[in-house]
Amino acid sequence: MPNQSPQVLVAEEEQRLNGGPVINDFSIQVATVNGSGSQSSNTVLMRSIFQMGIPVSGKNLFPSNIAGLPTWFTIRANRDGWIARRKEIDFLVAMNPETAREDVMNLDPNRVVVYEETLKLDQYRRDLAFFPVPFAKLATEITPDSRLRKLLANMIYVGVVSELLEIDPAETETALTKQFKGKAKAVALNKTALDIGSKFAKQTFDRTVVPYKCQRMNATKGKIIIDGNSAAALGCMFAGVTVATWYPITPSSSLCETLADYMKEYRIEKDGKANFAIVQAEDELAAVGMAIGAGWAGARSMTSTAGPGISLMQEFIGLGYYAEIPTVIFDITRVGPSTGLPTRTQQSDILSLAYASHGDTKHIVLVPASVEECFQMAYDAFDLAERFQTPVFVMSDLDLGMNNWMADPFKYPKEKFDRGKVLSADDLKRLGSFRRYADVDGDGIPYRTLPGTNHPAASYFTRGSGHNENAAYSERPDDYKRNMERLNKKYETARQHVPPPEIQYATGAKIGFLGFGTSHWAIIESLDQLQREYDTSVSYYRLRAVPFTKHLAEFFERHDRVYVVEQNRDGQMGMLIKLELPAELARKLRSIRHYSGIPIDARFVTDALLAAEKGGQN
Amino acid sequence: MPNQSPQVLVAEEEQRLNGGPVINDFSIQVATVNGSGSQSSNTVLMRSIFQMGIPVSGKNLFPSNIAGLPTWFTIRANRDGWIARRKEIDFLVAMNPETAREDVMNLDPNRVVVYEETLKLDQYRRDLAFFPVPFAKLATEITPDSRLRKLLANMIYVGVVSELLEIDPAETETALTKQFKGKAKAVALNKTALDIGSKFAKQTFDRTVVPYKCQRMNATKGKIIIDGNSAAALGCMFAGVTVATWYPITPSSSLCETLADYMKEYRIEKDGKANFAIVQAEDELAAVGMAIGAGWAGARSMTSTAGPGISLMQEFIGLGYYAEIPTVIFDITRVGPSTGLPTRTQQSDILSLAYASHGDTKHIVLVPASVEECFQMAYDAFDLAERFQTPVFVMSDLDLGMNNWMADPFKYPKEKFDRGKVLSADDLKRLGSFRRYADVDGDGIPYRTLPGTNHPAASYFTRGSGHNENAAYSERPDDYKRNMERLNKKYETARQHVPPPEIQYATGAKIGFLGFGTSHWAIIESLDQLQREYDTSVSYYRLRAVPFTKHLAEFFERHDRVYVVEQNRDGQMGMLIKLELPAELARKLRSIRHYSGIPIDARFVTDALLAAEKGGQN
Amino acid sequence: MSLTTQQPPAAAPKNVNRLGLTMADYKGAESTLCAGCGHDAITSQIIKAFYEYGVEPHRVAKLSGIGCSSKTPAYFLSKSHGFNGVHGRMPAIATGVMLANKSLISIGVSGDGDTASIGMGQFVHLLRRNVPMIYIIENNGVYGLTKGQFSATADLGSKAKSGVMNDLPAIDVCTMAIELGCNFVARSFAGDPKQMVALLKAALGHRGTAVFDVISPCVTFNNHEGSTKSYKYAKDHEELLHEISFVPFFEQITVDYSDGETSDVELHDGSHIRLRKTDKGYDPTNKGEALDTLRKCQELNEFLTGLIYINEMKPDFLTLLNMTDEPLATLPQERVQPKEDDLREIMAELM
Amino acid sequence: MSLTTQQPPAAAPKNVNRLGLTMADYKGAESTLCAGCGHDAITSQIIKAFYEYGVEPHRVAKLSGIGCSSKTPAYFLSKSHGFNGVHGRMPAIATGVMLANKSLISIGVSGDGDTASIGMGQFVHLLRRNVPMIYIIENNGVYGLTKGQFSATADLGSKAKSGVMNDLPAIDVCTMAIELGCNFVARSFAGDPKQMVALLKAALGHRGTAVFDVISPCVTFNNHEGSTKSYKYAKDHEELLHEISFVPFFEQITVDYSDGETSDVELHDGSHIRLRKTDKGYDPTNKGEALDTLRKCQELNEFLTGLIYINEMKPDFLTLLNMTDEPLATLPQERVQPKEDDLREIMAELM
Ligand SMILES: Cc1ncc(C[n+]2csc(CCOP(=O)(O)OP(=O)(O)O)c2C)c(N)n1
Ligand SMILES: Cc1ncc(C[n+]2csc(CCOP(=O)(O)OP(=O)(O)O)c2C)c(N)n1
Ligand code: SF4
Ligand code: SF4
Ligand SMILES: [Mg+2]
Ligand SMILES: [Mg+2]
Repeated sequence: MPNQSPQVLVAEEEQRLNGGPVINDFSIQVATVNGSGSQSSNTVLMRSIFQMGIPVSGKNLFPSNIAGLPTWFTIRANRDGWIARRKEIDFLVAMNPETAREDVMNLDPNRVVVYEETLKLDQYRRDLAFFPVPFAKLATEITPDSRLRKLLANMIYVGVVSELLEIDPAETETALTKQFKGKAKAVALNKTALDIGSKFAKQTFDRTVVPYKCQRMNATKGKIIIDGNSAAALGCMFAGVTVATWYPITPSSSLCETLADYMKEYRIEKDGKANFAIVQAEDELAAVGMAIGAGWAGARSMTSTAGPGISLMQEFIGLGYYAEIPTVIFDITRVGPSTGLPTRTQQSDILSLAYASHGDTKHIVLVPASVEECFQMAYDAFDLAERFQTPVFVMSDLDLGMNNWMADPFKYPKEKFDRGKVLSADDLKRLGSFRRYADVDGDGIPYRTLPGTNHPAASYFTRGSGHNENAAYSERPDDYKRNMERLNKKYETARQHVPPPEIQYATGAKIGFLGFGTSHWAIIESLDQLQREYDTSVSYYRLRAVPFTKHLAEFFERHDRVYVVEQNRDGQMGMLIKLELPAELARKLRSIRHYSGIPIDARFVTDALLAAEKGGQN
Repeated sequence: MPNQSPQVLVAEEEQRLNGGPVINDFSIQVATVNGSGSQSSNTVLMRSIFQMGIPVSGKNLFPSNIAGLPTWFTIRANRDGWIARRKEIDFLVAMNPETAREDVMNLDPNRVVVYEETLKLDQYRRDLAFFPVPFAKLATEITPDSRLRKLLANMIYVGVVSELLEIDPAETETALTKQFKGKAKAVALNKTALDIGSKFAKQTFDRTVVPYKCQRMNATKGKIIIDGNSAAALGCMFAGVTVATWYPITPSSSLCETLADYMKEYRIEKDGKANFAIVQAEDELAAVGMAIGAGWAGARSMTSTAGPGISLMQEFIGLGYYAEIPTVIFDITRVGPSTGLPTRTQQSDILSLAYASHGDTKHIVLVPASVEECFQMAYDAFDLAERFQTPVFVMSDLDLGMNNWMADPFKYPKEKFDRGKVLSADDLKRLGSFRRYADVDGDGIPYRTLPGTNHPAASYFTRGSGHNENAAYSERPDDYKRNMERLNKKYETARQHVPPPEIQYATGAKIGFLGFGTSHWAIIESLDQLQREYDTSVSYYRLRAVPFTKHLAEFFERHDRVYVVEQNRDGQMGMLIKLELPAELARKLRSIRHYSGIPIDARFVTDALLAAEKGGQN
Repeated sequence: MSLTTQQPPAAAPKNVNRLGLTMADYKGAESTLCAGCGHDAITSQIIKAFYEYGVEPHRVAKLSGIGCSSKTPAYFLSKSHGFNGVHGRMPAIATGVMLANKSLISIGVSGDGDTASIGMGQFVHLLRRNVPMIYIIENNGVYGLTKGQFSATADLGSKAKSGVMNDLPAIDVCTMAIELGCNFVARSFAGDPKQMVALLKAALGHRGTAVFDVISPCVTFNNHEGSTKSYKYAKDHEELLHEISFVPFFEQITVDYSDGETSDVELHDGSHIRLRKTDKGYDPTNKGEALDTLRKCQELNEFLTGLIYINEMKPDFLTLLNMTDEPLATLPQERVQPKEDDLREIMAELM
Repeated sequence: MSLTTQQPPAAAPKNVNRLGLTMADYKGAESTLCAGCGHDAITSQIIKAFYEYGVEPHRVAKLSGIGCSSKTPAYFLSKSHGFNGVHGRMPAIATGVMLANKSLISIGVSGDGDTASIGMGQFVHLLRRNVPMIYIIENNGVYGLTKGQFSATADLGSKAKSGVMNDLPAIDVCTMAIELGCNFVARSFAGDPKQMVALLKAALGHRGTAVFDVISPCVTFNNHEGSTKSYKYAKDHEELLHEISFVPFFEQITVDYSDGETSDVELHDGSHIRLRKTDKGYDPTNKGEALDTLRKCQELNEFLTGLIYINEMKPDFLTLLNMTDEPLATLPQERVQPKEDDLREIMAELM
């Protein structure tokens, strides 16, 4: 957690602008159209700030199409390390004629606008600082190729913005070189564009008018920038995944695509052969079916999808639960229901995962909040799936999965894999026989053998229909009940093995937040706001897995009201919690919900909490 | 509800046998193998008792295969009208060599066994009344055809049992004639078998040894016997269903199969053409997709399935919810998870239905408890689906759907269909235009037009992705939120339109039962047991739909503890209730769960309640 | 598609069709696809064909799955109802729609991913049933909307932009359709507007599933060198079966068609398709020849365009179901609710 | 199926195979199917073929969907692992199993409902990938387990027990398989044990998906007059392509096979299939001929049995994936977890 800055009495934003330049605390929004190649420019801009040692985050708000529609990329730089979304934009780069007017109208007073000169945006407002730039014209100086010119205009704005924000040109150049690594021609061209931009700005504008400045600090040293899907892919690779099956869907596709890239680099053996298989399936039913087949046969298997895929996988998930087959399923959630808003973020698949499939079923769900946890929980999921012989979900979201996040480098996992209770031919020689679904150890987890095990007692028959402890077909009521009760016990055992919550008890706090996943970043900033602005201490419970651990009740016991913060309409995690807690604790549960598809921000959380606390505290 | 008999002090069962013959209160179990043709015999036997005016129910416990495996058919006759399953068997007909020993061993003392002589079952117990019959030999008297002989042996036991129970032979003959209606040869053959059986019994046995007797009474006059799936099919037909799509699955297949039979009889127009379409789809995804397509185009459409089908339909259900398309989905539930026990009963798809599909979704679920309600709710479901423009579920179960139940004849529905808010070309002429997803009436329900409507303003575009009130594509956060909030409002509106609960407040009762579906029959009998045997008054709330109505909180307010009785492991309806009630009421919720796949019985409910009440009442 | 029997207006004014509608009446919302996308070219030809044929917009149901291609129904015929369903399951929706209202003219637009990957099962069964509709596959060999992964129609050896080679054989939707009994199978190319319009009109005159596979290059993800679904590759490897022209039922057949160079096929609604044979000579009513020709072209990496197979004798699904003539959707209660006596009779049976 | 390379025991004792196992070692639990069900006949031939071939039971994975047919893996090879999954999705499971452990020999048993109705999509894509496995369709034209509804392989005009006629065309899984590039396609009849065993052994010698469509009458729901999948109908309409015999790789080829009356096909594992031509003369390595022959028989309502198509040159899916030789499932941690330095390198890249 970042250091908390000293308490201030009025809303920070207005204050800042009146008291001279704001150092390392601002947000930039680049408004453009997708497919216009601005992605690399934005990355270079973000990286430049990062390299100056300033904490930074980048969020891409993009449409569900391929090219030509409005897209907004927001960079937040914050000296205190707050990297949640911030609603207010300080510095707008208006490149999209279609939205430019609305983009400008939405700004608070005294903000900065860099824009394509011909859009004449200064006609709309008098209370903003306008910086018109003839991007198209400047680009013609570099190349006659019109397609290339469009791309280079993007790098020109990086030059302009860098100059105005006083970003060290050396850092921008480094970032640029990294971005186009190995492509000398692209580096050279883009460097020219960058220089044209900064030169133009230097010659044309008075940069002291811009109240936001970058100053070198030391808060990012040794850190990496990565998106959650890549982090999860690395977690899978280092967990020794051997079979990955998937079907393309936003926002999950990049998980398996990145995995494939890394695996080709690090998991090809000396003889040129792959020690893994990655298969693009024909749909999600096939993807999860393959993962389950592979898990049954002993591979560390996985698949990755989003809401619609989870819906399609329901039947197979029930088979995995009931026949007890390990596999790992990533759900990178987006806005539902149905196709919903496929390129917007939400945490609304919780119920679909926790009780996935018809009949009595309950599942393990890991919920990462950071890219570090995407890595670590992806890794852990394989151990848990094999330990508990069941499908294990990792529930990330679009915001975490597809955006770039700053993080400490991932730690190499040194433990031995937990491959679970698998009996080898040697074990069987010793034991003579085994009963596939018997609860030998009293933890609800049975033993299994893998197909191919060379021992006459190894084989057993797996089915999604009724079976007894010997895996023989059975419709006997007592066999059925015993088995279902053991499955329940297994789930109970899992409570002690899933990642425990992170809890922060604020001294004297009567109220607490409960959050999970990406809501975390808004919550911790809100904690700071509440402390500084309202002198209000709030505890914080960060849930990291379903089923819940014993800590949950304790947290509720120690507070009068617990605000569950989540990004969905129905308060789905709150629902799970209500079901779990005794009623006298459940009554303390309150709900803060943000579900517009835009990442939740701290001010929303703070305001919602204050309103609720004011509204009546029973 | 049947009349409650006078209070008795000790458990009824033992009592009965000591005090002379037990009149009209016993259960018969026929143990046989499936595919052996005993179904007709059992129906004849059940009908004979029914025709004597005695309340009766029949339950078939059959395996998930086609022929040759153990099957038990149980008939319960009860003068007080209790027709739930009763655990104890009074009269066993042991026709299956494979299970005969176990069947006999499971009986309480002093019970009656009719059996194939050669099985020598009298060797196993001394405390039962044994009636050996040479079925095979007797059958040879009728025909040399060995396959036919096997079938006829079944009718011979009907003759034997009728004689021993003193069933009026005229009634048996009537029942037989009805059963083989129109097949004179079959009637004659079976009549011979029946006579041989009763003659043999008369000549060989002293029927006064049998303590169970049938005596004519007047409790079934004017009643019908029907299974829940046929009743639902009739409900659909009288609701004017026009498109029914389905994929075979136990225990739901007979719903659409019966529907097809009835429709061919009553829904073919004078010119020989059908005013309906029934399509066997290639799977459940297609079945529900067709139903949704048809619902969109304006048909009263439906599909029917069981748990695995519900899992497969999840994606389409979310589309139906979000794009607001009416259709009716029957889930005739069976034992899950996965394939589970496909021929056994359970109520375990509740969560899968109530929140079906990824994202924030909530659905209307109707829960019939009786064949009358199967008829009525099937009918109502079409009105509700069109009124609320959303998929509506009817959740029945195997016990209700596939077994024969006594009932009052169904009442003809005289109301006009509620086709919901559909604008015709004339309406549009008047209005000029319409906005597909606008909440004009403040109830959350928008207006729609049907494809084919001949007006230039009629068309709109339906999608599962984000849309605004005009049905135009939109990714705007405000459009999305407004729409989702309207959907929520629609769900709230539905509370006033779904079938309300049936509530029975017992005077002075501090505790209550909450039940639904087939658990009803065990609960009402348990209420009687508790009253008679333990002088305990218990209230009863029979839930008939999700979402819940305002009555729910009231019921919880008026009692200290409410026992939710359900047939699943996880107490799924209790979970829904917990989520709905304020915590101070939710704390009163207790759970009684029966989930072995065998229908729940009154004694189980009574014992569970007593144990819980004893165990600690806070 | 059983179409209106309206007569052509005596002296039709210019720039309107026989219904008096302009081309603008057949347009839709503005496309949000990439500039140059093959799908947009197809959209234009749909607009043109429906305009020229004079289809009543309110009788059309536009259906689709999910993908760039599946978005296009929003871009034509804004006066028709449209339904953009879920990925790969348009056939089920289309079947339901046609059951509910047989008087509609369904046009479905799908992608190769939508049809040949996730949607294969439903596609097969739609064909087996012969549900009356036009089914267009905007075939680019990739998943456009999810950014360029290979689909199941990607050709063996085709190169992705990243350089990765596809090593699985392509599924040929036309072969599949013919094998499954589909009685109208055509293939065209987004770069050949004239052929496309003729075939679309023929599809409108047909009753049954009309499968129309259109090679529709994805300029963003699959139009590079090495791709076998690029504009260039398609142009270079097109194997034209015949010149095709269309004579609608409401126009007099004037030209003499016993001429050896052309042959005529009469469609269900009385329209005519006129085929001017190329040097090959090709009989699209011969199933065996159709399949053989497809196979041979496949082996040569050519792609065949034209009307590949047609059979106007096969009954469609709705005919098989022997449904009443009016749309089921709007039958009045009196017709679909049996009488009180009927219920009484049924109850008596159960007593 | 790449099989063991063990040599045959020098002088094998009677009633044991080359592994020294008896027929009993290949049996399973007692069948619970109806007496006389075609599926039980197939079960017996699987037992026989695996016994005679000398397959090591522990290397076999038995896979299935849901249905009477799908139950049968419980009735053979009880010393092998079995997995009875969900309805219609066995292909996905099989693919996963083979990816996890390429040394396994997968035998899948499905029904016509399981494969051609709900499972069609997965079946098509399994074939497209050419996943190495034996895929048996126990084809009875009905859904046995749900009591006799028509499946998608029910023939046009076939009568149900209730008298209802099927008015949709049958899907021919063999044609489908060949079109989709499957390189081993055979058809047989539950009433012809000899042919079945020979074809099963050939399937064992093949590498790739071996599709084996067996007409397997359902005595309870589809064996009546008017059914086209009854024992009688099948016998009356069988069109035998050739007498077939099998010479396993471990037996000397003794007979001279240049004899004009027979032809020999060498399988992947070195075994041989010997075909004694019937009067027709038929080359199962010719795809066009195979498809034509199937089509012609279809038109005549005959059903073709024998090895319909074979192509031993096509690579299977695992080969295409260029996977390491050992089963992925049991690779040790050291091999599948990159080193600490690798992570450091990756992290450095991201700084
Ligand atoms: C169930 C489901 N899985 C995955 C997706 C993601 N998805 C959207 S479009 C698409 C592929 C579209 O490809 P194609 O049908 O060829 O259309 P194109 O974009 O190429 O025109 C996929 C996989 C989805 N929307 N739904
Ligand atoms: C998802 C799902 N839908 C439906 C069923 C019900 N079901 C079980 S077996 C079967 C059909 C089996 O037919 P087939 O594959 O031909 O096998 P057969 O019994 O004829 O051998 C069906 C529909 C199911 N188990 N799962
Ligand atoms: S991505 Fe490809 S298919 Fe999609 S709109 Fe762009 S060019 Fe067309
Ligand atoms: S129902 Fe038919 S398929 Fe099933 S076991 Fe009986 S005969 Fe075989
Ligand atoms: Mg495509
Ligand atoms: Mg079958």
